[in-house]
Amino acid sequence: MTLMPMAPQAALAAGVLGTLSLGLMRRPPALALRALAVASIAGAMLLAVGTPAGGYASAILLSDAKSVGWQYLIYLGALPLALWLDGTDDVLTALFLGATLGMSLLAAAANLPMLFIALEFMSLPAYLLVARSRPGARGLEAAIKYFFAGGVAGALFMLGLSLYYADTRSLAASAALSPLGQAGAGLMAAAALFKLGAFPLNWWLPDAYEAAAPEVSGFLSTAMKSAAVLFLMRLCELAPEAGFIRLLPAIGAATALTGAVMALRQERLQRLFAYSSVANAGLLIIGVGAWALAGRSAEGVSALLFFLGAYAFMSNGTFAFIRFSGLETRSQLKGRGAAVPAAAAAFTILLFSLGGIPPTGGFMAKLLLLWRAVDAGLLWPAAAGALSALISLAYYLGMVRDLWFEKADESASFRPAHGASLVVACAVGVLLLGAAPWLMSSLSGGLTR
Amino acid sequence: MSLTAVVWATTGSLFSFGLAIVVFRRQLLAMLLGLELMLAAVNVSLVHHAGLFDDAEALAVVALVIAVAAAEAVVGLALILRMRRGGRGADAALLTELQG
Amino acid sequence: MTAAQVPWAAWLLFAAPVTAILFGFFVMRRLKPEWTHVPILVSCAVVTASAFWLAAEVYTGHSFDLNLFRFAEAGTWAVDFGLRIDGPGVAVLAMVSFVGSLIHLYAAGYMKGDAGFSRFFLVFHLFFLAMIGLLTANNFVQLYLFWELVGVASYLLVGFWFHKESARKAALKAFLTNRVGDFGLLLAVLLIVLQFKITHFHLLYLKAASGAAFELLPVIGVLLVWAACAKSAQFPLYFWLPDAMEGPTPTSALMHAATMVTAGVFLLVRSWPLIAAVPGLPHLIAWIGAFTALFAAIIAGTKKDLKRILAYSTVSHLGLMMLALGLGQVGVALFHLIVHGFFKAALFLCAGNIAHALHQPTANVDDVGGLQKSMRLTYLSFLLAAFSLAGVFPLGGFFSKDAILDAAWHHGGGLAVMGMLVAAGSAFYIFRMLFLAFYGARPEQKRAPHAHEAEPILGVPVLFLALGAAAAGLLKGPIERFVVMGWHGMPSGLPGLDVVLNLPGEPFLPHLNLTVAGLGTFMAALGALAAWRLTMSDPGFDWRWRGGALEAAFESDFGWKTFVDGFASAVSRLAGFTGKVLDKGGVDGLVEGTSGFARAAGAAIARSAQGRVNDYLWWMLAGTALLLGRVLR
Amino acid sequence: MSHPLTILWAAPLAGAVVCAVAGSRAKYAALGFSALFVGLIAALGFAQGSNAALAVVNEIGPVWSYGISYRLSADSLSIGLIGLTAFLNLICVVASWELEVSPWYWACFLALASALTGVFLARDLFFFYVFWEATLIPMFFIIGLWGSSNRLHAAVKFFLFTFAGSVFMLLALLALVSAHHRVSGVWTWDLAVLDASALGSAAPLVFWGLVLGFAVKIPMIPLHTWLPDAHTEAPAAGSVMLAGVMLKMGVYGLLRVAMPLFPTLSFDALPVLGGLAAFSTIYGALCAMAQTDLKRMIAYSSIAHLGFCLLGVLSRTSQGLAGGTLQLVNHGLTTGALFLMVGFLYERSHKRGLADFGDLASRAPYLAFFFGFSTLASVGLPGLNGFVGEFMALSGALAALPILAFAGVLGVTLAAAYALPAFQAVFWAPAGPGSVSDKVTDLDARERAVLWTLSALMLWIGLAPRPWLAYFEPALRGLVR
Repeated sequence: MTLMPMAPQAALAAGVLGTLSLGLMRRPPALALRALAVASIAGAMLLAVGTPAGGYASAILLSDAKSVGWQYLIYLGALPLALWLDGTDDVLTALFLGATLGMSLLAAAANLPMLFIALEFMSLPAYLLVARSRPGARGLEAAIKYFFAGGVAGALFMLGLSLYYADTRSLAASAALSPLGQAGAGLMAAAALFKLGAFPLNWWLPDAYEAAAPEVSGFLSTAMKSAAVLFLMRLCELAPEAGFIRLLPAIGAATALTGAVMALRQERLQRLFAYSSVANAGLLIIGVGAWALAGRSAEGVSALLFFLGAYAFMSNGTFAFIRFSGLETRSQLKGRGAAVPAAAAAFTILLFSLGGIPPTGGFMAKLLLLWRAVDAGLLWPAAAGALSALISLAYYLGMVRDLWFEKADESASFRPAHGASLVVACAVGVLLLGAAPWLMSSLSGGLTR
Repeated sequence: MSLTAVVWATTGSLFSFGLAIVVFRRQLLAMLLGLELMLAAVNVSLVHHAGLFDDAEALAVVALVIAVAAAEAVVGLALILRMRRGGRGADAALLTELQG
Repeated sequence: MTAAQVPWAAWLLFAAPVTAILFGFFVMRRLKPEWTHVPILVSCAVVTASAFWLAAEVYTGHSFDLNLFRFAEAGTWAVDFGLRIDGPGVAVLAMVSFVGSLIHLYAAGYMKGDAGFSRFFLVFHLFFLAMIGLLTANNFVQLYLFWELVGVASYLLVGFWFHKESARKAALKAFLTNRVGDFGLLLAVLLIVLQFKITHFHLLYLKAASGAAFELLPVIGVLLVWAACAKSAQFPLYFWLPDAMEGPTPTSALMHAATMVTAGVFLLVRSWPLIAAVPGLPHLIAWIGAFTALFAAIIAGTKKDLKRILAYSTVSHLGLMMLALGLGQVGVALFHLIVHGFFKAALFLCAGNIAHALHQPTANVDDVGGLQKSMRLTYLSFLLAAFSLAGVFPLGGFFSKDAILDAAWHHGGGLAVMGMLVAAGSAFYIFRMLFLAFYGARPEQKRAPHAHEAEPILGVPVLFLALGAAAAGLLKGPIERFVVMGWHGMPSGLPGLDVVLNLPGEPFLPHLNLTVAGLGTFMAALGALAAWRLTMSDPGFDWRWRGGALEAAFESDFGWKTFVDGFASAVSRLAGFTGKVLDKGGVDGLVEGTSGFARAAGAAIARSAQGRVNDYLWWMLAGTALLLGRVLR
Repeated sequence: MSHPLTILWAAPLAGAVVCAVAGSRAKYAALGFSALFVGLIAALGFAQGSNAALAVVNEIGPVWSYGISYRLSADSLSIGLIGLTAFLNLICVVASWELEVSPWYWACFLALASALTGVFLARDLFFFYVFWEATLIPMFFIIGLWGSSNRLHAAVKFFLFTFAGSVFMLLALLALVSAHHRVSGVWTWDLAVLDASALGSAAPLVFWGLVLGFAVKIPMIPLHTWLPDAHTEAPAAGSVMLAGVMLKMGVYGLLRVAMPLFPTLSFDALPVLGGLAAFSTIYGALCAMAQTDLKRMIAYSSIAHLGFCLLGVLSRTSQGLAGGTLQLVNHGLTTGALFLMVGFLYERSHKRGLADFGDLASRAPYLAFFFGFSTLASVGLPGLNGFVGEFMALSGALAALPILAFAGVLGVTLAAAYALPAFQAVFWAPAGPGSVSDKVTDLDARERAVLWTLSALMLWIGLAPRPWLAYFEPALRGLVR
């Protein structure tokens, strides 16, 4: 029997409502809240597995292979945060589930207005999530910056949509585009690039990721980034003739290089990983460009999917380590390897993977992405991506060096909290993805054939 | 001038005016108004073209945009109020602790 | 001819020294280091016997040249090692083994009580083995192998007393100069392999004799001469030999007089057919030889240290051999090489005895005097060897030097005059040394301690050598026959070789020519008279010119030594520059710079937005505008 | 054994895991596994030597996704280099027996040996690249954790420098695979199947991308500045493996990947690559002359020696290839011995400067003998292994491009100019005021045994190189022009 098409989204909506209703109680039971959060995410994941690819299509919503694949990514990115939430703040849980719902709606969006709605549906809770996740004024400041930047981006999108509509009469796919339509498509692309964190529209991102709690940053850098990538891909599908597509490799290259260079000079860990996520966004933009320019082949999709899957493990893993170890700056990292060997070893594997060192998943991800770029003839952007990986390796290796080779200063207090197992799980995930070619073929013809 | 040209003129001017407020004003509240102004400008153009192309779906979009603008205003006000309650006033220039 | 037919003596030549060295190193050095010399002296005896036996074989026409095993091979490129026992080789081998054994015996006495006694003998015998290998090699690569081994042995022996700063400097200078020469030999061997595809001497002779034109041959010839000049201390690269006197006297006697330095001449003898095929090259060798002979003879006459006088004398006599070779007289050159080996070794050992008697590593002209009566035996040996060097009639030196002067005379022109001057010069410096060391008490020398005669183990070898030097003239006949055996009657085991070869180079020594002999003896007498005049009859003269500009000129070999030191310091400055400035600063700076550049770029971008919301939004606007601009174009 | 080659690289890896968990008995496990590894490679080598049919042992696994297939093969070149890896690994384990180090020290060395074996066995370019990068991780930790004073900077610089080269190599491989797919419609990374004609005009770009990756590893002159830092800061055994085998990966890459794929391009590149190689022999020697640190001097001498290997290999003549390949092994033995002895000196005195020692010849005669022996071998004294490789490499270079050989021979001459003064400063010159010579005791039995084996091999290759050359010959036959 075919499940209701929007079952995963429905599960999440139920989760949001459940959380809010639990909040009505004088002392909302923490355990129940936690269980509800995890259940709704897990439920959505299972339901997504059940929905047949291409099983449903309407003017507004559709469920094709990409939407199912991206839902996996979104829920995979969201799961760690669900596990971290300790159920004390019901509003935070509701905001989190709301944002996840927005993203999964975006995955299912068919036409441009639905894309805009889903974009806002996931952004608004995100602003509050950033503001509320950690006590102190920094969260608020970051949220405000994020809010106004998001607002402008939303406005640009709508302006673009109106121009696009005026030119093509359609709110969805279109063939030829006059300059007016091209301008419209360009503006819409700007909104997508803003969400992804492309240079120079990404100033909000480091502040947001630094101010938010590490696990929230993890969620934003994985789930939301995947949604943003799909948002850009949908745009490319709906407006294949748009002029901005041929600019994507250049934008991606610039983003990758600036992200890496900026991360090189960071002392605070969360801000460093924020810029690292910008660098990876740059690679993704090159990937989307390569996919769009090479006739939107299935291999392009599988490369992007693999990259985002590996990045979900890596980013969530690194932010989980920060949350677990409570370390905030690189100098605090010095010599801490011996104190927490298992977590530190897992963190080292994640860092090697982020740097693109074989035999990790990160290496396979970068290899597949650069492969698509080279195959699409984008030699110079691929070289820029490779250079950005090289620069990024400088600070990843620097952290490994701080972790293991330096002497720890005993004066600073170091009380790691719980959650090391999550870091180790992510590291294992990354290693498994490293053996992807063998895994894929033995699973005989997975999605990425 | 044809009606469409007039519509484009108003939309363009309203939008750029809103954008100017957001980018150059330091008052957070004013910036919030700027945002709403930009979305309103877009509605003008959408309504006109919906009528021109006799397409009800575009009108539905206008309604949705208004709803989204409202939601945005709610979140924006919530944040700005938290700022003022924190005693730091609603001046964008103060928000420079996060940088680099 | 197959490997089985090789006479056992040839195997013994190598087997004896190798076993002696290994036995010495692994057994004697641990058990009884002071007896290390016993197995080595036995091996010397065996080698000398084998050498003489092989000489007899060759004398009766049984010389051979045979490939023993394939050293290295890659596709068509191959290098074989083998043995070549022929006239010139075995003649020099006989001299080397005989003189070498005597010097080994002498060294047993001379080095007794030295801390590194066993180390000395092991390296000394390693040199002996290397020299045997060099003389019996049948191709250029094998010769190069032993050529370098000889260089290393000389480095270890000159630097034997390594606690002395001067010995270390001299050893390094000797080795590096030899390396400069080996640059030429290595390149020559490589070019030979490139040009001819083979390296066997005899097959190369065939190719050279075939008269075909080989465009690389001139380059190969010049490089071989360059290598010979380094090893045999000829003009441009001779300066290492006088400093090599820092080594113990047996080393100076064996290596830097009789054997090693003759390797350069032997190389030219071995590659003579190739060199003769290059027009003008022999003439160049002749002029280098003549100039070096005269140049060194003059300087020898001014030196203060006994061993330095003999060192410059060796340089001079090697020049004479080169002169003879240059004039095509291969036989004469070989004959002088052998005779020189005898009398120069004898002179060195006498100098060693004197120094040993004065309990100093080396004797200075100022310290010695009037030893005639106190060291009778050494005086007698010195007298015989000195007269032989000066070319006094019945002694060996007369015949070999006369032959050279005869060849030079017949060539006429500058070479003839220089030949005569060298005759005078060599008589001058050897008689000056004789008078200063053995006759009359110089007023300034009185403070010299009482010298006593050396004990028999030091005296007897010297005497034998001196007698050898005296009787060397008799070897004239056999040497000619050996040289002939080297070229013409040559049954061989080499593949594809059956024709008997007529190679260039005059094997026979010129007959006695009264005018030349008379003129030569007259010049020698003139030299001796001058020495008498300047040392005995006018005692203060020898020291009058010291300290002046003249002495500075003589000390620095007319400025050549300062030039060489300048060149050496230039190379080390270049190295310093490359190492420090170019590599550390330049290339590494560039690398470290790139990380600095990345950080600077990051800082620049960071400055562009100091966290203000408005700047963020402004940047977004600019970005979107840029995007639209590019999209609409 | 169904998968001989897999076991070859898996055994040391298993050993690494065992050592990591073996705690106090880690070094015995390391010794056991190293000996096992030597046994395995020796068995395969002899089996291959004796039976011509086994000239190339192949092991082809299934084709996985993205055209990647698990494909290993071992011809005599691979077996030779793996033999060198195994032998030097065993030497390193024995040489660092007395060090008090964590179990991870032994684990890193075995992991390094396993990754290196992988590089020499891989015939699928994907696995070649994965093993190529994987070698960096253990060496990074070896330098970082057990290096000397300035190890932090050196470890990161080493990793980044090599990664920079290999990242562009990866792009070149990707371009090659994509071009092949565009022409034949098949995704494959198999070295035998791929051919570079599909690249057309992009061929030079791809070729130079590959060469860049290999040149950093060899190292060629402008890309060499990581070497002195890495060698100076690495522990003794680390330097032995780094100089002994890791530098050879670059030349092996040229021989196995770049030259077969781009035969014409690699020969046309001779003036540039050969020129750099010849220049490096002189440049390395000059820089070595200027050093005051013993280990840095030996590091620069490695640059000069690898210059000869390159000269021989690039000349594409039979003697050049044979000489260059043999020089790879020779350099491993000679420089390995030198680094070991400097390590022994450092263990005893924690000093490496030339001025820190003096008069060691009388204090440590055995050390003096072996150091002198290895120095002469590295200077290229005929009769020892250095000469054979250099002579044949120069002979090959002369046949290909004479000017290279002239520079090479000048390089040989300069070699003595830095090696002997250093030897004299440490062993012959009297002990200076600040010297630590009194701390230097002579070699013990273990150290002497290690050096005797290395010296015996140097003498054997020096006097009778023919069997060694004959062993490598079948693998190089295809590359001769």
